[in-house]
Amino acid sequence: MPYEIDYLALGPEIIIVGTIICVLLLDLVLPRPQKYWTATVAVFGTAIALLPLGALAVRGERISMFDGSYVVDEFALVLKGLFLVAAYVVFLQSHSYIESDRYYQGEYYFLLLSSLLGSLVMASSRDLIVLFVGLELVTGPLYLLAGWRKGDLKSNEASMKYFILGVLSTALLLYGMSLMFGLTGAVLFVDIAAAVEGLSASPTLVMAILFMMVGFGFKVSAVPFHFWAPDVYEGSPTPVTAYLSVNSKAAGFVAMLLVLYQALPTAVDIWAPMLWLLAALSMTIGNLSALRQTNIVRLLAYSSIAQAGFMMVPFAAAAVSGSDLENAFGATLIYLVIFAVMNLGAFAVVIAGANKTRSGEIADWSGLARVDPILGVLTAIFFFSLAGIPPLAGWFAKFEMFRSVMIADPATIALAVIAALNAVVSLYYYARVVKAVWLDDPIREFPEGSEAAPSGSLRLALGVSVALTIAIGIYPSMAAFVRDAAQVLATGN
Amino acid sequence: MEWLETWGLTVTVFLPIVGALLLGFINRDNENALKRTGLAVAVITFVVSLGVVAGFDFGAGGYNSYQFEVNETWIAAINANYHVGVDGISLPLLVLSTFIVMLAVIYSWNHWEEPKNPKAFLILTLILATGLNGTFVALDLVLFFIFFEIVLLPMYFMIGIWGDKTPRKIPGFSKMHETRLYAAIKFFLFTLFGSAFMLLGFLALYFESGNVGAERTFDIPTLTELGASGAFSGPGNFAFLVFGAMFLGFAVKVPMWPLHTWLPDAHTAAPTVGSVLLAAIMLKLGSYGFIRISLPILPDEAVSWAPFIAILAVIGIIYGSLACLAQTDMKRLIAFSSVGHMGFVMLGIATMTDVGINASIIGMVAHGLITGLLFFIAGSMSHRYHTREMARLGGNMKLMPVMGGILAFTAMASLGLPGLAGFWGEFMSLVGSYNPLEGLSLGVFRTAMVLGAIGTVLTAGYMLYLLQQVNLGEPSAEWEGHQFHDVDRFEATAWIPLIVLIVVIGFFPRVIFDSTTDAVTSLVEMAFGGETTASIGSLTRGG
Amino acid sequence: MIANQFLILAAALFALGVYGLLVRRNIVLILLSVELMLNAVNINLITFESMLDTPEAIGQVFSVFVITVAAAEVGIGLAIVLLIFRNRQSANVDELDLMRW
Amino acid sequence: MASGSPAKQTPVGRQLPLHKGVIVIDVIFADHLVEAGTGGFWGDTAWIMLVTPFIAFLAILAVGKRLRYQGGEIAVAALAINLIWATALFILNMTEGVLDLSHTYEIGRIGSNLVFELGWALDGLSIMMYFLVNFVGLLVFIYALGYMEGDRRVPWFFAAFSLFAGAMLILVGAPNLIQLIIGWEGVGLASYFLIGFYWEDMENVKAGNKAFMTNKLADVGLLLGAVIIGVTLGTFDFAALDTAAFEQDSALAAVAVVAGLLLFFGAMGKSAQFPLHIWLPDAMAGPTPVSALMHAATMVTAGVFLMARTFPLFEYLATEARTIMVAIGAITLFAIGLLALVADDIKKVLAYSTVSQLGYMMTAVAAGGYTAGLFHLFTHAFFKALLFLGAGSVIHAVHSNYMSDMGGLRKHMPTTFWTFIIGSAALAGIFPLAGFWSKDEILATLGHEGYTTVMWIAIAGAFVTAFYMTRCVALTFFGTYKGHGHPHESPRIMTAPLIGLAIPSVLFGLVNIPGVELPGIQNFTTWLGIRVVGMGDHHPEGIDLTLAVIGTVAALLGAVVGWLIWGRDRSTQRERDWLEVPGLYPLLRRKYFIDDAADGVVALTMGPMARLVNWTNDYIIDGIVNGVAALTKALGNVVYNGLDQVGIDGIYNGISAFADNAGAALRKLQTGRVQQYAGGFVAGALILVVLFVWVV
Amino acid sequence: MSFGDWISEPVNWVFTLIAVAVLISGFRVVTTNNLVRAALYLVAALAGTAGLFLLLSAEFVAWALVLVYIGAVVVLFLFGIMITRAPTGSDRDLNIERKGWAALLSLALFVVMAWGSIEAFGATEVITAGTATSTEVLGESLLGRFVVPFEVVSFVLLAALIGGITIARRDLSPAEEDERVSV
Repeated sequence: MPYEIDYLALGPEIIIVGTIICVLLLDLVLPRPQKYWTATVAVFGTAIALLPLGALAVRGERISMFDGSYVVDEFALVLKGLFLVAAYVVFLQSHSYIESDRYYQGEYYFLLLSSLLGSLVMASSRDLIVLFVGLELVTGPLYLLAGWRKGDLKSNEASMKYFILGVLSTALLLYGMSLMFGLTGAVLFVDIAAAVEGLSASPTLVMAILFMMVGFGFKVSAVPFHFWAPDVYEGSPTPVTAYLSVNSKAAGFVAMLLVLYQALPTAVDIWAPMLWLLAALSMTIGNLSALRQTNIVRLLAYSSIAQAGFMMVPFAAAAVSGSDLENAFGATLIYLVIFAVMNLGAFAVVIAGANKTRSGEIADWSGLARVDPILGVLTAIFFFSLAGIPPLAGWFAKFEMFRSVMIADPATIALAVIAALNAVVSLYYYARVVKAVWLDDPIREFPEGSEAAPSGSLRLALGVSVALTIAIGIYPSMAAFVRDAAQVLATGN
Repeated sequence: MEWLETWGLTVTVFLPIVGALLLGFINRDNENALKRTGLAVAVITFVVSLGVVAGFDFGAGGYNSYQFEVNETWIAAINANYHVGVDGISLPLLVLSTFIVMLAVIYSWNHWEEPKNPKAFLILTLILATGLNGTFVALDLVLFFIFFEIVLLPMYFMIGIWGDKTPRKIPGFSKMHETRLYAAIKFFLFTLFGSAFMLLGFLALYFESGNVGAERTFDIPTLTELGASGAFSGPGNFAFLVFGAMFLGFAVKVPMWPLHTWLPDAHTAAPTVGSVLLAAIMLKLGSYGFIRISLPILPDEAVSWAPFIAILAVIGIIYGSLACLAQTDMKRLIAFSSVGHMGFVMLGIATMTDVGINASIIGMVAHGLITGLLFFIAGSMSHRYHTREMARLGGNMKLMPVMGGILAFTAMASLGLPGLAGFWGEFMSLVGSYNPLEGLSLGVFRTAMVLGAIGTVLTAGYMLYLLQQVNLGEPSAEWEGHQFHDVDRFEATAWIPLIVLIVVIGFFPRVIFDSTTDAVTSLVEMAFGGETTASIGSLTRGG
Repeated sequence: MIANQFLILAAALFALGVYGLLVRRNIVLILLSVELMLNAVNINLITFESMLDTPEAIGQVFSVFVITVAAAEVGIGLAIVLLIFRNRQSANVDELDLMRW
Repeated sequence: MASGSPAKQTPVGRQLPLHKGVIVIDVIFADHLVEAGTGGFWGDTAWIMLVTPFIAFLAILAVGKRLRYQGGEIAVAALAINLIWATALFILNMTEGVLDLSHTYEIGRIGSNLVFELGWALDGLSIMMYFLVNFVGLLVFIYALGYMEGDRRVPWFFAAFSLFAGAMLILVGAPNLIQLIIGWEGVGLASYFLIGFYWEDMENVKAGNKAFMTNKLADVGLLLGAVIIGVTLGTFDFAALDTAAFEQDSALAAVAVVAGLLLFFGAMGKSAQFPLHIWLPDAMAGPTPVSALMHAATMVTAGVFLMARTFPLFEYLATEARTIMVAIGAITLFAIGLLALVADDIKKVLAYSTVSQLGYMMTAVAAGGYTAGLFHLFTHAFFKALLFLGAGSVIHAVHSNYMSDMGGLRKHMPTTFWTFIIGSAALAGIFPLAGFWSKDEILATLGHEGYTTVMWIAIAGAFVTAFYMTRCVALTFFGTYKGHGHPHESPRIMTAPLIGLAIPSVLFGLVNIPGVELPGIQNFTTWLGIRVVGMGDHHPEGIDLTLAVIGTVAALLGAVVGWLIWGRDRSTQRERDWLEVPGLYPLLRRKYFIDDAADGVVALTMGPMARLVNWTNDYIIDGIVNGVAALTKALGNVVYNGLDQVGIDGIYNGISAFADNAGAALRKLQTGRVQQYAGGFVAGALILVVLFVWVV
Repeated sequence: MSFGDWISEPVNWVFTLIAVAVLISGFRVVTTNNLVRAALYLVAALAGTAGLFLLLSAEFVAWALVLVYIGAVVVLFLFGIMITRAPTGSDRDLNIERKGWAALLSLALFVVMAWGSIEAFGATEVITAGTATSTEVLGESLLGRFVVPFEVVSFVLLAALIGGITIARRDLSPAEEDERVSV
């Protein structure tokens, strides 16, 4: 039977595909010195892809295609926007980074764009198969990108670890999906939801749900599926790490939210406790492990694990206490958006700082603010924002998180207290970085050229991030619109 | 004045941070321009706040009626608004804040701790000012929280960058740490710990307000209305938990025993201006929070917590004073004295009477002026002697008579000498605790009164000890032949206003009471029902 | 034939795959184990398909996708193997522990 | 009208139209009415007295250095101005009576009716004190001009001195407890400055601290008492307090005893009542004029003044409290008096005598002798100041405080000698000098109020007083000079005040001869009793001859015995030694037969007893006080080093350290072996399954 | 249905045979000490699986499996094995020490999974052979409803291809680069 296709709705995806092709062709024809054009194309393509989003947002209606397996609604729009903007910033970060070493620029941007395409698809997927394929498209290229610094053993190791664990999680995810399919006879979320309603909480259902959550948990690097994160983050090229910690994490969350809220709203009492546990574990273990890190990227890795925990808190709590999913959902999304902004900023700072110090060891960053106060200020802004200190964006994320937890229910109160304590602990290691940069005396001479300002694109990246961080912090309504998207999804239409 | 009505507070709050931005554009080597700009901003802010005082209608009515009110939508999604305003309670504190900041800028004119960098320091000071002023005028819980937290960052950097670099053995840790680093992070963690729970409390209020009132709101006046109508004092432990959460937040800031241990370290480590601002204003945020938020919104809960607070307060008084007697470091002694004095403030609050609360407010102001001045002096002295060890000081009267004299004066003020500002707070919180709100255990509070009175003796004890160690006796041999420059003109400009104010308030406390008393009385009436001074005095009640 | 005989077989294969993944040192062998697991999934899907007999043969479609993806993964995996082998003349994973703690 | 119920509605002092011309007080004496005015101009401008000293204070600090007497003249001028007002009011009061409590000004108000005010009271008591403080003060100041010549920090001395006087005036002029407390602590502060005036020497600093702390401790009583009264009455006004007490206000009655005792505790500190007297002897560390002022008019009298101020409370309500107060007064007057016997430092002798005299006053007031106590305070002020200034002039001459360095000075410094004699006689209570009348009235009161035992103790005290004063005089002015250099009479500027004080020491007893009305002026009793309510104390209608005789005899006896012991051998006066050094005792005994009896008496009674008391004083009471101080310090150490730093702080740091170690431990999970990760991965999944399938 | 009538169905004998074969070869895949053999055993296992698919009347998938895996993947594997010059003979230390835990873990996993599916599907019949799903249906839904994933998966393959090449190839020195471009 024929399916009518709304090409505007598919606009972003199509544009990205076009960009991909352009990049490949350019890479083919351009001589090495001109390869940076691929980067430019990628950046512009991403920017242009935002336009149809605008149009769709204005149109603001819900477009459902292929028996509702592919849907473009506000939720999808918001997330696609997030993915595109984040990718845009990552591209900006990559530019100088990739140029600075002998990388395959064309292929690099091609892979990143493919991954981006995957995440765009995921945002619209309302169907296990689409979701799965999208997820694979997000992850596949990253396995390779993680190893992009081919000469660097760490990088190789990173890609290897990421790959092995990735396929393991994929296998489990698929197993779960297959069970789900077997139980419900459907892959479409709405059908699954309908079918699950009839099922009793059989062990198989539990297993199906849990194995799927393992897959997503891997993506969002939730404890105990987080082991890969620190090593991979450390080994990969920093922009890729930024992408991992923002886009791919966000993708994982999208998958989780979609499945749990669209497909399994009726099985809430099965997955809610799991989420509760994952959230609590991720926050606590992530934070505690971060305390002793000496490498700034590993520190950010653990911090992103903990942050993932924070992101899970709202809907864990809401689900556990069976109340106000929509609210919780909004909280998670807002957290996701704000986290993306400030984490990208943090990584931009790491790139810039690493350029100056030629090191990722926090100790080597001591006294950085003396040579480059502006970078020092930015470090303070992003890391304190991650810690959730007003008036930086982070506070609103945490605020929303706490707000959604405040439900008179012992379990959620407990979670709230755990979160509160973790918020305090986390401050400790975020502050350690700032301390090193501002308060400590340099332990060694900074290498040559450390006075040089970061490249234009990187500066642009930093500028975007810092502007958003402060703006959202002072006028959070900017981020609050995400709530509508949440409402769309949580109310299920 | 129309302009002032609408913009007065906003300017007072945000002018400093605008100034900070301005400074950002001035070259860091151009020290004079930096200082002048900073001073100008501080002065203007102070003047504007004076304008607010001028425009303030002291006669105006009952509690919860604020002036210079501005109420604009801010975060529509959660119905949090930019709602600011002053009443008799916050007015003195607001002015105190702008005033002290101004003096701090003047003082820092030629007192730059290492590493100098006036630009950064002034910027931080101004950001701090915004946070402080904002907290005193915020009428929206979220806004309050924001300002409450903004204060942390600048102070963290002040302590951490300009702080005391001598390594110290930290109990509980194996290796030596630089005092500044330890103190900075400790201060940060403690306060954040408190405020995290405070935030939980606020949120709980927000949701509960939705259940009991028209709509969920963070608006303090609205919540106060609800609280007064007993909306939050239903069955269940809701109120208890919320009050507890907020208690943590405020008590850390005050600080109340046993959450006080960040304070000595922070004060000792902080640069002079830092500890001045810390002691003079930041400590007040906590007690102000109690008066502005905890009491009116959860009156019944407050009443049931009162004895507990009173006990902690008294422990703080005695404990702080005793700890002072054991100090060898002048600045640390002064720091610990704050624990004692804030104990009196909290005791006043705990009585839940208008006398007590007035006592606590004037106590805050007095403590702000006096301890601020003490830290100024301590700073200037270690600036000259390059040590704060009292064992090495002594005979300062001989070397620097003027500074010694001012120190003596301030010490006397600090031990609550009648006729100086410090007296009223202590005396009246005793008055308050002699007959606290009806229903509160007389036993507890009268014991508290007696212990508090004994506390005044101990206070006198360590202040005299301080003078004896620092001011009197023969100068130790190591200062032979040193030339010490007595109080210079910046110090004088910064200190004389404080001295004058201390005396004025001492002999004419009206300057504070006229502002506070109506607001407080109506607060007490609104929150706890029934007027409470009426419970004083058989004659006046018609025997 | 009942569904479970296939499902249990699949479970067994999956478990074997996990075992291989856990104990094999050579990356290529690990990839083989992964293939076992994915294969188990395929068995599941096909079994369910013929158990439920969905109109659009969803199960089979799904398994086709799985097979394709599996192939892609093998490609990626082998590429990584080569990369690593080139750099350290060995394809043993347990020698890869530069990064820890 | 004070008894009318409308008066009840509001604190009396502020509301009664007292200042509207002459008003009638119907409560003072049952039989006849007394009229009182408002002091007119002098009354309305009396605030000058409370202000000038502070102006002087600032002025001296500002310009003192440049002046001839380094600011002394400013201080003198200030008090001179004050004295005009004081005298004027004094005379007005004696002739027509002055009562005006309307001069109060609000400085702060809490809620509806808790009001703080400052102002100045005009009634019998305060006016007497104005006069006393300013008169004695002025003379002492003038004296100090000479005494301090060429000393260090003279400007600061006079500044603090003015502060001292000023604070005292604030205190005595207080219409309410608040202002009284302000003055009270002010006096303490000034005394701290002046006692520790030579602060280069730590001893003096310590003495200052001791004085301040002892008083501070006592002030707890005053504070709490004030709190209780203020809260109970809703006002701190004395007028209100008096009225309430007079009308037996129920609420006040409930707390009267507690409040009373608390106030008394406060008074004990300032008025150096046993056992809080310990600070006073050390307070000699300051320059002599300071001691003079402190002992005569300003500091130590404050306690007695407070008791008198709040007299109605004790008279009408807190009667149970009296016994304790009397007892303490009695102990003070006798036991501490004995100490004067063994002191070698002439100022210490006088100091101990002051304490015992204060004991007299306190006993009297406590026993209900409002007039008696104050009368003694009044007279004592003059001759004690006189004595101190005399001692000062002696010290000035011989450059030593110790009587063992003096002797035979009467030829060298006649003025000092004669005035000192007068003072001593007055103090000893020899007819007809001032001391005689006041002491006699005290005895009479005690007798009348039924404290017979105490009366006898007081008489014994009179004996002791005479005894040690004689010793003091003998050792100082008779016998041979044992000091160095050539002592000579002090300059005119110092002797003039001596004379100035000698006259009142002689005459002022006459203002209150029981039953004798002097022409034109009211009886001391009468004008001192001009308060909003009657004091209701007893006044002997005539001289009780027997008592008078007994008192005088006791005094004379003391003098004679003293003279027998110390007056005899004018060449060496070695005998005084054996009071302190028993080693010489047998030898001396062999030498003089007549002495033996006295020796025996003294040695067996005075010696050991005195030493016992002295020992108790030094070791027990002082020991306790110092012990307490030490203990507190130690406690401080424990609290800080033990509890705070290790305990509480340790806990917090411990927590953080724990988190840190947990982090360290968790890092170990991250082995870097991908397969172990995978294992954790699968295991985690498996555990979750098991958990949620079988457990949850 | 009892084991008796289960075993009486001949198709189940076929199944049993294939299953045993698949299991054994699968087991050898993870246990054998020879790389090449491991690959070959995988072939066997996959072939068996394909057989099972035929039993389940999924011809297309079965043949796809055979083609894709046995035709492509395994060859790829063998290439990989060859290129990495891994010893083709038997080799003692292909496994890590302490296999016990792993065995325990996977056994537990198996138990849980098996138990779960028994719990869920008990004795549900599967449609027996005969009514084979026509490839047409498959094609319909692949290019109809599932066209998006279909396109996307092509990108997965593309990415794997290009990326794999880039990662796997030996880096040329700039000089070589330029000359190759010029050619």
